[in-house]
Amino acid sequence: MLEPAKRHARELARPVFYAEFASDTAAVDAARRLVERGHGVLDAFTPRPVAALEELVAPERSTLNRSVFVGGLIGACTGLGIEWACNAWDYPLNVGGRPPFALPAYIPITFEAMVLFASLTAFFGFLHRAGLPWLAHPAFEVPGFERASNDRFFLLVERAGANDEELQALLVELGALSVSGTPARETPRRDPDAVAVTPNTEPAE
Amino acid sequence: MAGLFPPWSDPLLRGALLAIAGGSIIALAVLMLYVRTPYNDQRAYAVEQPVQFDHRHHVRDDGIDCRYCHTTVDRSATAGIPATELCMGCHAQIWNQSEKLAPVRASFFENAPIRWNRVHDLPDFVYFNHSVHVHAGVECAQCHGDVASMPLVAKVQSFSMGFCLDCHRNPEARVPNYHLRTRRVTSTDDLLARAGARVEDNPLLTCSACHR
Amino acid sequence: MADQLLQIRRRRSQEDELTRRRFLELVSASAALASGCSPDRPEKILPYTENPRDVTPGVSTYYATSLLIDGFATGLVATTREGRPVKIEGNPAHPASLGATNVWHQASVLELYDPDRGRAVSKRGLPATWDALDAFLARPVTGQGEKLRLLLEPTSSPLVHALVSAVKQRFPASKVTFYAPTPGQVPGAAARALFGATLAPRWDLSHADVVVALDADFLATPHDLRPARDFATRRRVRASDGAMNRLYVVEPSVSVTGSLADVRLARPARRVQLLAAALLAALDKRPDASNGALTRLAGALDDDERRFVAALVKDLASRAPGATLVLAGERQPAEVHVLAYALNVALGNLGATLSFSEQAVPETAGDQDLPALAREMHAGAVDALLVLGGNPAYDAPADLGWTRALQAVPVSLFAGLYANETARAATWYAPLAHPFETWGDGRAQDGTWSLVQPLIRSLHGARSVTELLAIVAGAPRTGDYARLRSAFGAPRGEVRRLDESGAERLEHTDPAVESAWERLLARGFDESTAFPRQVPEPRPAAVTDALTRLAARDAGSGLELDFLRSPTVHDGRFANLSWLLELPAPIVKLCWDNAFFMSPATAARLGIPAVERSEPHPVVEVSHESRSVRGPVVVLDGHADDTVSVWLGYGRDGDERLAKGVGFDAYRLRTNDAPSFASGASVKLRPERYPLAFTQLEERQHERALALTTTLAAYRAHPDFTAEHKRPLPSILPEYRFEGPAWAMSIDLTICSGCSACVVACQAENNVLVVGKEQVRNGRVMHWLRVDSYRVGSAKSARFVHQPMMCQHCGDAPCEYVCPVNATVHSPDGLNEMVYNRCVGTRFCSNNCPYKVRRFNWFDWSVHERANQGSVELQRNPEVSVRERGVMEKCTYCVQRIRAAEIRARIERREIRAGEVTSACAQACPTQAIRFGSLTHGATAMVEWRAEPRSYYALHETGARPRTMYLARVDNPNPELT
Amino acid sequence: MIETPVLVGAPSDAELTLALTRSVWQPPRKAWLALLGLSGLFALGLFALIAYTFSEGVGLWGNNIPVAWAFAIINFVWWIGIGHAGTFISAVLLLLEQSWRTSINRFAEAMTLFAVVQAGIFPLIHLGRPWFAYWLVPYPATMELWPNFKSALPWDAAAVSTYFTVSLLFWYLGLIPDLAVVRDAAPGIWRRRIYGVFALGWRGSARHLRHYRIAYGMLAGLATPLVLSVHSVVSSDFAITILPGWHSTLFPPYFVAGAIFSGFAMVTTLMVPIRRLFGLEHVITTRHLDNVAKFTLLTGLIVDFSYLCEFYIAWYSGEAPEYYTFFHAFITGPNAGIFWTAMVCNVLVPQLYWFSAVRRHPIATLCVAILVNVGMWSERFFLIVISLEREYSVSAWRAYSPTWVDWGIFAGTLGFFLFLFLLFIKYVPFVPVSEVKELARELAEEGHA
Repeated sequence: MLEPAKRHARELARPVFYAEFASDTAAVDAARRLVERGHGVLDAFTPRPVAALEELVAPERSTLNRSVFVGGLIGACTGLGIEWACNAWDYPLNVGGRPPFALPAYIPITFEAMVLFASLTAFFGFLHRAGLPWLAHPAFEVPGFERASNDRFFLLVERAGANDEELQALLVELGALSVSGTPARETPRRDPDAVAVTPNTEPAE
Repeated sequence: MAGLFPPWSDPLLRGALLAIAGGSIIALAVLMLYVRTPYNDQRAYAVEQPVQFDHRHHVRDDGIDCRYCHTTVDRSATAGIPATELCMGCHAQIWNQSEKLAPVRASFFENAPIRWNRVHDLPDFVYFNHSVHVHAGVECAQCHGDVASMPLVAKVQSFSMGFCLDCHRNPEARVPNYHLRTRRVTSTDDLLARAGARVEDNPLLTCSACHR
Repeated sequence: MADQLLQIRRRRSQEDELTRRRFLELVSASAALASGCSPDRPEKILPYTENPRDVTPGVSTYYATSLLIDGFATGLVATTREGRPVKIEGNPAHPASLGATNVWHQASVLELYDPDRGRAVSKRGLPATWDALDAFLARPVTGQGEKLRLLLEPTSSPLVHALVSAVKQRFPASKVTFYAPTPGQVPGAAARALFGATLAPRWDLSHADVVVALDADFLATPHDLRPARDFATRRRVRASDGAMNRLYVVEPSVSVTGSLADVRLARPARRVQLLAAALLAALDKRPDASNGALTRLAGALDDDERRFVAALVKDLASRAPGATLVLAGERQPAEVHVLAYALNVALGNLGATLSFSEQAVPETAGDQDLPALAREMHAGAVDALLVLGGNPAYDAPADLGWTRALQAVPVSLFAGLYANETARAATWYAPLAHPFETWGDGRAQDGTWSLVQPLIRSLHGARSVTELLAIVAGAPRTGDYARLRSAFGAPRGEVRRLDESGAERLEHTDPAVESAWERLLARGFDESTAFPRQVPEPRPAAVTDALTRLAARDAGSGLELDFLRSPTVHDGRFANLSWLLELPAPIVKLCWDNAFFMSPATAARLGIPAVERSEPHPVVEVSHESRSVRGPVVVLDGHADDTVSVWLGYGRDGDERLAKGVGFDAYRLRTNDAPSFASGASVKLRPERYPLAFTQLEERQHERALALTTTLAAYRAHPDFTAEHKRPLPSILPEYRFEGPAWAMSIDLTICSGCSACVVACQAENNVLVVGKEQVRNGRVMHWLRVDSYRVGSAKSARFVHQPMMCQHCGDAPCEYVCPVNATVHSPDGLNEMVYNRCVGTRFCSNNCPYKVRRFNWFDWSVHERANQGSVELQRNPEVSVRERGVMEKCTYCVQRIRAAEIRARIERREIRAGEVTSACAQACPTQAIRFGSLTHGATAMVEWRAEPRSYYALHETGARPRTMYLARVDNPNPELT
Repeated sequence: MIETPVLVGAPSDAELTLALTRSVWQPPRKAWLALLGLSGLFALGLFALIAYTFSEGVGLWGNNIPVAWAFAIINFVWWIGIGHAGTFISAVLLLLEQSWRTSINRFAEAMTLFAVVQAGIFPLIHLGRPWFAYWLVPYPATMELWPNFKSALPWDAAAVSTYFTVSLLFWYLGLIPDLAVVRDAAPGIWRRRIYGVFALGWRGSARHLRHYRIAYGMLAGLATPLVLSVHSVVSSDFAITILPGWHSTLFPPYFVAGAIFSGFAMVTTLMVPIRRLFGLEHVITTRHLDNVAKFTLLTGLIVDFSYLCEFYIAWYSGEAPEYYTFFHAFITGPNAGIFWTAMVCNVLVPQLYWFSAVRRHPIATLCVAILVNVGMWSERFFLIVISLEREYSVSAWRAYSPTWVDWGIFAGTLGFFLFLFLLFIKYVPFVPVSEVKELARELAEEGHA
């Protein structure tokens, strides 16, 4: 429970390249060409959402909205259940001549419980699916990665392990400002022979 | 930049969040459980008294009935603690030299009451009436436990509202042939026969039965 | 100098006490917090060492006793718990009470526990011992007592009169004076003049179809219970065709009787004699022998009065003889009473609704009156003055210079409940025992001999008046019980002998006497001792003599100043009782202060600005014969013009902490020759303003269905005028099926006089605390029951309808469904229960209650308000919890009485009987306007009243389905005068 | 008429990052520190007065019988009302894809949170016995007693706590990407670690964004009905009663409109000074002022229409108590001056917003906004207090006047709100960086296309 979920282990296991691009259009073209070449573009790290990259990287629809609906349903039932149990089942009192189970009076709290449970499901559902909080993710060790939230666009390209140099050259050719790869992290310790390519200077334009 | 966070920061953060969330829930649960334990409502906690009055000796060995000392249990709200003269009724003759009974003699001759410590103490806003319970057929032991075998009197029941409601909700279950004993020629007669959980079916559950 | 010392020491001890107690509270509170939830010290149980004979812990014991106010005894039944009296009720069998009590009887139990009562004998301000006082009393003067004077309060107690005559035997030359500021009985001189003997009138209001009250507030005097009950039986109109009496009232101010009047004429008190004369002129056919005095008096009427007299005469004449009654108030001079008696004779009432009997409080008992005594004291003819009870230094007429006179007396003793103003001027002060701590006796107004039985040993070791008199008379120190017992036994042939030690030993010659005595103690009074009714022969000459005297006397002109007994603190003796100080006075709803009352016209003429009741009121300086008093002004619609009325009994300056500084002292304006009303007063507006505390700020009903009124004619025309106020309302709520008793209340507004005895009874029964003037002004008064007085009719003919308003215990209660924690729910037997220990104090229930009958503990009143602290806590009713701060409270239909009856019934395996349970207010009501009971008890009045056509629910449109039902007020105005 | 753009100039991502997050790590400005100190003082005053009320009792306030509710409930309704505009802007306008909302939605949402904090204080301190407030929660007690869910107060408790939770989640979710920006761009290792922890390791991954967009949209979707329900529940505190002046079915929509009306006014009250203080005129342009003003006017007109309805219903009902409350108590009764203040500030003043010159002028909108909030506070005052003063039972009529403790606590909450808001403005990027970048990119494409 304390470690990020096991299913992210698969992501950690694969050897990858982090390719840094200056603009979103460059990143999108590179990603398309890579996919055409059959290379796996696993993920993209961008300062602002880029619709095209999202289509490329994660086409399948998210199941979050379904779980939120279920959460809301559970909330509504819990809310109404509590009200019924307290006022109509355990100690039914005559309050103002109103019947112990007064549905119209129980609607507001049922609605509030539905919204509360749905919202909690949405928020924690997202965190769960995104595997957050994950502070010590390997991506942060990539030099220059802090610009991913500023103005640089990163692509996560899968390395087949055999023709790494050729892939690296292709990335540079597609406009990558820097390519740095981290071998599969079998063990949590740092990999000494991470290949570091010296980042070049400011972008051309 | 070398990673902002060392590898152990994730388990630390998740552990901290878990501790906060889980801890608060557990704390609440512990509090609610503690309230129901004898430590909170002084059950099974023998109360020291100024005079070592031993119920075992008086009730079990000598066979004195409860109402000999607690005289007003059948006609007043309080059961009544005996006046010193009642003790002196016997202890003027027997055990009249005993050191243990010095406070009783002192109280009788100086006309100063013996300062007993209350064991069964309901909150002041609860108006419990002994006489109606005794007449309804509730045994002394059901609430006070087997006092006959207690060296020093201690609370056996929690005397929480829940304890009272258990019996008031279903008097038939606690008091054998309750309805025969309280058979009345009144219109609420059949009411008590099928006393349910709803207040309008069971006048024993209404608040002003005990709170005024 | 000494008494200032005493004052300072006493005041400093009080202040220390407060700060010490506050400090202890904080220490204990913090200690409890610090110790967390360790089992706190176990509570102690202190049983008896020997069981007292008739005390069962947890069960009330009832004693029959009686209380003397203005000298007249009213039979009471006192509830005591574990030996301490907690509640006073009326004695249903006693002729003067018939089960009812008034505000002073209910508050007397608080007076018993008043922490400010005198506790120790003191001489010239320094503590002294009872033995030193006994030594002085045994020999107050040498010789035959030429220089010995006694001053007592008028009393009907045969024991006191016996002891006074014993003192007179020992000191033949001494003189006794009886004085009370407001005598409370009709002057005997009138009967003496007309019939030759000092007789007291005996009214039978239950047979009077027309009652004419000439400045007579017979519904609100300390012994009003019997007249109120009789008047009400005749007033209640049963079915729509039933008969009903008609009340004419002439009065200066707005009184309780005036508010019930069908025809009301507001006139200065001095004009009453003119009206009486005019009535006599019209009704008495015999030739006028007063050479024109009658015509001169009768001619001085203005046209309103002339129309009033004409209509009244026609009404009186149309009635059968013996079916009417004309009353003159005790404030009127003797001559007016002669005229009143003459009128009754002319109307044939003598022997029917009016008869006479011996005076229970003998006026002629005293040797001299107060002015004569004062003259002797000024002249230095008095060496020793014994003042037993009363408070002459405060309430003696201002022109007697009583305090200076008292200082001229070398040695004087004052014995009283409180170390009041007279105590400060006297040499000796001796604390008197409260009536509930002494044996004694008294006579009701009809002469019934009633016993005063002690309910508790004297709290401060004080003594009774009879014990002090016994010492002065040199009688054997056998104690009041023995004296009473021997007074009872002597006529029955018992022989009493003193044994060697001086104690009296009874020789019971007849065990029957002992059992008769026991029965008397159980009943509290002896019916056979009532005075026989006499029908004396009137002497016409007296009438003409009275007329000539009245015509000769100058009726006085200019502004009239009326001194009225306060409806709450009486003549000042009850001024230290927090319940009475905070009791909203009938009609005016003013508490904690008195004020000058005047009519809007008079106020405008004197240039006094009209203000809302919530704003500070203008202050005036009223002067009369070189004396002047400052006080706030309250303008009252319906008050007589050219008249300023004021309540006596305020502005006290004794040691009573609550009474000090409350209101202003009107006695300073009162002279001996005009004790009731004086003319020629002058009023000057002062610049400053004075805040007054009213509990009701708005007098009109603004077309809301609260207190419905109608006239007898309209009621007969269409009886079901209240049908829309009780029709079944459509409701989506299911009908709750209740079984068993269904508690409810019916209140007849026709016979509710607004006297507020119910309010004090409720306060005594349910531990309702007092909040103080500041909080009353903030709208935080705590009475569970308020008597709303709404003004009906035009400004000119202002009449008031009184509506006792308490929790209505609604079936579909608006307060219940809004409470977030279920602190107020409905019981199967129809009660809206208020569970104090569950309430968190959101106050939503009070907002949603259309009747606004819920009260909130804004502070912890027992700590916040000084009047709730000290030994008054002994008065608390153990059956009712004292509410904590932040908790809502309201009328519970005296649920503790209902549950006690239910427990008794359940033990005895029977249903609760009809009439077994009554609420404190219904029990106290003098006119039995409030009836309480269960809807299942069909035969009770409470249920029968609800079937009457004029019954209705207040604010029925809100759909709350209240359980209290009101009966609309029916007036019986004279058709000619409307 | 040229439409003032939502974003002036076409700043690059880097410029935007720097512009929008610079304020977080720059040393605090003197003006900010002074304001923080002052509002902190007021907040301390608030807590002191609350402790004083707890120790002595609610009697310290001006409440009496019949006016058992006064300042505490007025302030509660006023504060929760102000909160609703924040959610309205960030949730409802998100669903309506109003691009102009981007730059002001975060601080509006923050305003909601802090307003709800102030509102949440009052239901607790106005209790007679606040130490038993937990009885409103259905917990298994040894007394086996439960709260009464037919009353509006447990609804309030549920609604306000749910509203606070949902707003917090919605606000925090939107904030995570920007915290990541600060984590990466801010100087100082410890500052970055703190922001890093709160950013939960966000790295702008496209995979996460897919879930993120749905979560954010879902929360917005839930917050919208929640806004309507919370203030309807708050209005039900009065609507479920039988009091003339309270028990009309119009209350829920009337209160929601009033809430959003006073909420937008508070947004303007905060937006204008921030814009000037932090020099963000190019991000929060006059177009925002204009749109907020338009919404204020719209909701203002709804409120005015509600007044009309209330008076018409009172007249039409023909019931004496109803008629008296509306046509006598409100207009001429005690405290009637406050009714007229409300009428002027809620009916007349917003009409100024018909003129675009006024809508675009910052100082003008600020003044109108402040007056609107004064008007809405007065409206809650006359609705609650004057209705209670002149109610069914005539003999219980009594005027109400607040005590210094009442005013002290109200001023205290204003101070405490400002204190929290200032902390937020300083230590959290109050304009959503990623959304502004996205907006800048869209505008750039429109410009070129």
